[in-house]
Amino acid sequence: SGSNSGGNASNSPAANSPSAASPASSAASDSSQQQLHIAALMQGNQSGFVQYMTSGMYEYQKASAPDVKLDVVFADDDPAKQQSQMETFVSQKVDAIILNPVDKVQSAAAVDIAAKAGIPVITLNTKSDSQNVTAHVGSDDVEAGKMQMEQLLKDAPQNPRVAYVDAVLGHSAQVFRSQGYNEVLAAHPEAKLVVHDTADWSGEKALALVENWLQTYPNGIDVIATEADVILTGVITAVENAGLAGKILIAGMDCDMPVLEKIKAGVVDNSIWQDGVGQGSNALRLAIEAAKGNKVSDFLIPYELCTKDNVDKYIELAKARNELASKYF
Amino acid sequence: MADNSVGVAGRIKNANYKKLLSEHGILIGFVVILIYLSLATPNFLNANNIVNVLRQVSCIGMATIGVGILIVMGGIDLAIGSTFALTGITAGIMVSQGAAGYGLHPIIGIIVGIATGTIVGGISGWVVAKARIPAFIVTMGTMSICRGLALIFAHGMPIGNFPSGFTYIGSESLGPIPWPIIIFVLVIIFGYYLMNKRPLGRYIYAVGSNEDAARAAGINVNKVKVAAYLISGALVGLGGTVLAARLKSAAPSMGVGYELDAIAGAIIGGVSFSGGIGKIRDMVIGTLMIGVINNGMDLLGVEAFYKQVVKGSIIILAVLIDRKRSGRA
Amino acid sequence: MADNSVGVAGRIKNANYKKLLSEHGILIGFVVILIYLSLATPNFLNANNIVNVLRQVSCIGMATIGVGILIVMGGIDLAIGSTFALTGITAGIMVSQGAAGYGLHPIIGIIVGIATGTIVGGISGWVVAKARIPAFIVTMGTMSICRGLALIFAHGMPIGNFPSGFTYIGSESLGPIPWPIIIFVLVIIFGYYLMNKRPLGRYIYAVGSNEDAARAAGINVNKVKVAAYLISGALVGLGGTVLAARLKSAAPSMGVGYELDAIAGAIIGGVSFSGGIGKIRDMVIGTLMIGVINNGMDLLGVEAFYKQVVKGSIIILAVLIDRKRSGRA
Amino acid sequence: MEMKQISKSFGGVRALEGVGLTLRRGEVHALVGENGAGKSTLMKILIGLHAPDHGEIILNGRNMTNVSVRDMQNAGISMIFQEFNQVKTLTVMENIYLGREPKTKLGNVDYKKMYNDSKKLLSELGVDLDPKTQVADLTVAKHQLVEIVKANSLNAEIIIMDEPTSALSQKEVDALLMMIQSMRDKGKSILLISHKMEEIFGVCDRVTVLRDGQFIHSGKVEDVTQRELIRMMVDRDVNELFPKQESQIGEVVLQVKNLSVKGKFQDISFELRKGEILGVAGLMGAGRTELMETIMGARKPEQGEVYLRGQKIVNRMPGDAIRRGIAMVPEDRKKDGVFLKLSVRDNILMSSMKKCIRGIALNKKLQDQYCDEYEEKLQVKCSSSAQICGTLSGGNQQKVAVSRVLNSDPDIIILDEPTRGIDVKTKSEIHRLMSSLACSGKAVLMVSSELPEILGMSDRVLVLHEGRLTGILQREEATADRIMELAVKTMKLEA
Ligand SMILES: Nc1ncnc2c1ncn2[C@@H]1O[C@H](COP(=O)(O)OP(=O)(O)OP(=O)(O)O)[C@@H](O)[C@H]1O
Ligand SMILES: Nc1ncnc2c1ncn2[C@@H]1O[C@H](COP(=O)(O)OP(=O)(O)OP(=O)(O)O)[C@@H](O)[C@H]1O
Ligand SMILES: [Mg+2]
Ligand SMILES: [Mg+2]
Repeated sequence: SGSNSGGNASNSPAANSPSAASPASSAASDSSQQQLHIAALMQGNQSGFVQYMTSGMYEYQKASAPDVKLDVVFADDDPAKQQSQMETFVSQKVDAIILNPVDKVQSAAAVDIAAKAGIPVITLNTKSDSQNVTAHVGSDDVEAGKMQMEQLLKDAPQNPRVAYVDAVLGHSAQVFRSQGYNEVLAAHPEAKLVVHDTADWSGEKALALVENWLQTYPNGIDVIATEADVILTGVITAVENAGLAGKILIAGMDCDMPVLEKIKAGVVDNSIWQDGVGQGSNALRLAIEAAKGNKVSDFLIPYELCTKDNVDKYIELAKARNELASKYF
Repeated sequence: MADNSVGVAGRIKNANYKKLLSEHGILIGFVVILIYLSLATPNFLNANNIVNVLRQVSCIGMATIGVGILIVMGGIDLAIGSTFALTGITAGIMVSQGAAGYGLHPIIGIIVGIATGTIVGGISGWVVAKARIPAFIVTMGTMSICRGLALIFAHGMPIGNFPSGFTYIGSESLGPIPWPIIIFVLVIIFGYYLMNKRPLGRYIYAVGSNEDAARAAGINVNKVKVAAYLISGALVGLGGTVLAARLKSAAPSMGVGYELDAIAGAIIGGVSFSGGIGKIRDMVIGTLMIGVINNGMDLLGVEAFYKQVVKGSIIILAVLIDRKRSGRA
Repeated sequence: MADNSVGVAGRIKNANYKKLLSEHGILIGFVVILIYLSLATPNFLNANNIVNVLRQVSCIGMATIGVGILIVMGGIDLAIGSTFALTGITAGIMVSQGAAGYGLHPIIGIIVGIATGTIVGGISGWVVAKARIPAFIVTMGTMSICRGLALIFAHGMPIGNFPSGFTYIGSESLGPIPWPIIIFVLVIIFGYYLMNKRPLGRYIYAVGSNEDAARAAGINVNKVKVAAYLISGALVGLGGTVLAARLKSAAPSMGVGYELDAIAGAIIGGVSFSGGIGKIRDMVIGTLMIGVINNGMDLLGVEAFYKQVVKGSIIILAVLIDRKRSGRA
Repeated sequence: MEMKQISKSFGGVRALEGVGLTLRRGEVHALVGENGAGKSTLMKILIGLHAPDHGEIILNGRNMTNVSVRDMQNAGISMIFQEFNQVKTLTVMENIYLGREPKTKLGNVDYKKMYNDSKKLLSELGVDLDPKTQVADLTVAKHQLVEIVKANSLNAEIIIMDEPTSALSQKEVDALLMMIQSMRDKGKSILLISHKMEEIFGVCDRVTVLRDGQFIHSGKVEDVTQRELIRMMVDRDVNELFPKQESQIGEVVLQVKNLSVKGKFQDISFELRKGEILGVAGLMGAGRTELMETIMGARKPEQGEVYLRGQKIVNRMPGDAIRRGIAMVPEDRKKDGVFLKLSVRDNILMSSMKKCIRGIALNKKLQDQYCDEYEEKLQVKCSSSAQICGTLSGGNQQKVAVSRVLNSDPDIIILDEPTRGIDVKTKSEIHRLMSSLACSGKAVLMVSSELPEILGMSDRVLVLHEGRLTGILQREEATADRIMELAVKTMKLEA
């Protein structure tokens, strides 16, 4: 497994942060007189993506910061729980906090609690409304929505009729990814939005929803976008069962392995690759820097678009990523 | 169906009417919804859509029969959703041809899925019966445990790559009728036979209605409880397995909130929380009602935000119509 | 606390022991957990962390008292989570200084929040009492309706930008004690007063124990039911408002699954689903127990997926210890 | 069968202490004692429902201590419970055969056989009931009959009957006593728990007396007198005769005019006066209970009016009646009379909570005061007023129900089978209480199936037959014969 993680490290953060390893190893030696304690507050533990980020942190800790004490907790997608966890770790006087916010708006209070106690906060993956964030690591959900929808419209027939499946309504991922969709659709007046609805985070619900859409709009939908690959699995099955695989363009986000295989098979048009492992490792890197009182700034990792043309590369990346994650989960 | 019911409404002042209604319970509310939907949307009453709805309710319907039996006995099962996930995952791991699976014969997958559900049910039942802890707490515990196990077994990742022999029971049809529907019908017949023709079924009613009396009549109450939980667990396991086959994948996050839908199906069908009362037929109608409401709203294109308001109101109204007319109110 | 309990354990063969235990219900399981956690993690028993835990359970604790009262009466409320969201949103809209809000005086926000909960409770109670539909179905309906209304009112977006006068009750302290805790204590006192010192409280027990007998004893059962739902609704509304103040924001997706936590708190505290039995004090202990378990697992750093397994097992075990020792098993 | 040195405690309460009991083949054995003496508990231990703390049970030479209910059934013991243990959501026939359903070859329930067999059983005992009726729809008396049919059908060698006649009217009681005798003649043993002297001295061979959970006496019935027996039970002399005092009968307080409820009773009119005890007699199912419930507002009358002191009143629910000073002790105490899960105190105070408020809260002292007053007056046997009502003995539950009603200070008291299951001592207490209530100017309406009670207590007797008023008798003209004649009126005409 040593070679695996090595391979992974060179695969993901390498492209974006060639300097990742060096400052961290110096961090480890600097802080020898007092062990640094860092807490990572993750939004939930049931989506693969959170696991990738978490694995990235563990991997970084193991490779570059073995002295750092890292506590990871999960908030089950409940902002109140996340705030409680924030309070818990602030009262433990940790040196820095990595916050993977459940919600952009609702995380602000939690950030402020840490700021008030003088603890630096690195937000990870989802931004926070608070002014007091030390630095942000990740990408922009609006961007992901735009990228996916643009690719779909590019591959779609003329005057496409579009549908999309939302994640849980009001969730930051839903709010901003659908904002991205709508911005693209507004810029493409020839595309018509037929219907959109939520399937929460559930493939089963998406399956039933799309089955029902296909009853209502027989031959009336050309494109179905989804805000997550967990949702996409249901859409795939519905489209396949209706014999419309390849005829209706569908897309998701996160590049889950089953979805990548469907991209290769031509059933799915695209998915968005987000470097979770890289986000996680860099968040820990910045957190250690900040804990030592060094100045840190935002670290953005752009999304990558995965289509049939480049899917093999992402299948390799995903394999490595999954193996890494299954080491820790 | 519409005609028939109008006929009934015409005879509203008939003396037998009340009895007819009280015996047919929720049927009236259901028929009202059916009539409304067939008038409101042309796609509702076509054969395709009917098969569609039936297929959508099949898996959860199996769980409804299971939990309905438990509620009749004065029990409950909150672990349905996470048992769905766990059985989907265990069955999936057996058959999956991907890296995460063993690629065993589909039959083994199905057996393992059902067995998993049965074991979970058996454990819940055993604790409920022996330790006399309220079923609500016990199954809240197993709910959490099963979700955790599903995540652990699957390393938090969705599992796909099922062989066609396995997805067959989820996606294929026997003649015009999809397999999930056929399996659901078999479950209904089994439920009816158990509850009405077997002594065990009568004991389940007796325990639910008056546990002391049942004990005094020489019934081994603990044995009845464990048996009911075993049976219910097997049905939930079957539901989870068929669902995985239907989705052609399983995720540890699957089935969140299914317990509520399953319980709702039973309760709308007139099963009483205080135990001892409830018919298999009405549980089926309750299940269909929820399925039809969901389907109907998708067909009507009710807007996402309003959907929940409409759904909630319809459920209350449908039951209201039933109880009002049957003179139970 | 640890000392005391060891003392009790020493006298285990005392004749009064059984009585003591059966009267103190879940306390034993709770104390066992407390002792374990204070030995296992040094940070558990420090004042900061205790305040932390108390603050964390406050909002849901208010709902637990509310739903506990309903369960004693033979009722239930599944709409707690979505009522939290709805009251948070309505209160938030009143006071928010952002584009989505009216920027009214904080007091108005608090009143509107509580009123919203009261109205929701009143409607549920009225339907339950008048139409005699099972509370499970009615509140499942209101659960869906409230969530929809929260989404509609907030246009699907979280609301922030609360004035400090409003967030005061959520974030500030009176001396060393945070306001949410003080409010929770007031709610507990109110609950105790209502259930033990007011005729209405005794009527609630009577209705829960035997509705027919209550009617025959001259109690206006419908009035009691509506009153209980109004009170419970007000407490849930208060909880939702304080939560929004604590989070300094409200989101329509807030509070998902809170009903289960609130109900669990009451049931773990020994409230009986069949009605008529349950003490305010034990509901509080049940609430604290869930809070302590959640907090303890974060402090112990239990691994993510195993956490759920551990949590589920602890809940069952804690109740098991209680019931076994108190001779109820 | 022999039980030796049986002891049993519930929590702190000692229900039985070293009690022994011997039952011989082919005898009817009476088990008597005050309410709460431990009779029901002893029987529950015998059939395996409770495990004894000490002692052993020997059946035909075999030790049968700590075996299951099913084993005891198989060994030939069956029991008719005092608190009806029936599954209300099942039908009569399913209840009769619960736990031992006839089965087809496939192991399915054989409903046809069940129906035919239970029909036969019911008609053998002269019970007019469709086996497919839901038990929930039965009246108290029919419940009791179904229990009896069930016990009889078990073909047991030993049949235990825990106050089987307390809810029956004279006609059924006579039939049951006949049945007991014929069973004895077939060599079966019967253990009969009863508070009624005429039954003990009428059909029983031997008698065992318990007091406060202790064995007092066992011997032939011929060898004791009624007086001695009562003395053994209650440890003092009690006059079983009803101490009816003459009271000042005043103006009409309640007037019922042409009251009808379809299918239950028709066109009933009567007056109730201040200071009067008006007895209501009739056979089981005559509609007495429904009439009382209608006056209370628990049922809606189809036609007719009720006047309270000359003013027309409409009670929409029992709460209205109680506010107007009319209160009732219901017949089915488990269903309508007591809160089994609540404490004795809550039960006694439930109809008069408002009385206990001082300022803004319920006052503990006042609660205790009212509670103690009635606990004492009616001698409720409980460990404390915090004891849960469901753990009281049957008779004591009845006392609690009566206490609750009296505690609401009614002017008009309706008592539906007020002394059902109450021991001789307390029965005479309750009668004394009724008398003194009447003397203090209250009006009492008493439904009873016990003729001696009706005859002893009533100033006037109102007789119902199948929902119709067949006569109102003055105290002087009321005799057992006269009442029975009116109660079975049409039957006589048909005959
Ligand atoms: N489950 C229980 N818990 C506590 N005490 C109990 C329980 N069951 C019975 N007892 C007590 O045991 C005593 C004997 O009760 P039992 O029912 O045997 O009396 P009984 O002789 O049948 O009286 P009755 O004539 O009123 O039916 C009573 O004091 C009663 O309160
Ligand atoms: N819930 C019910 N459902 C159907 N029939 C009922 C119900 N309750 C009572 N009845 C019937 O109504 C009639 C009158 O019953 P009621 O109980 O008033 O008689 P009663 O004179 O009080 O006699 P009892 O001594 O049995 O109390 C009976 O024929 C009885 O079978
Ligand atoms: Mg008894
Ligand atoms: Mg009667």
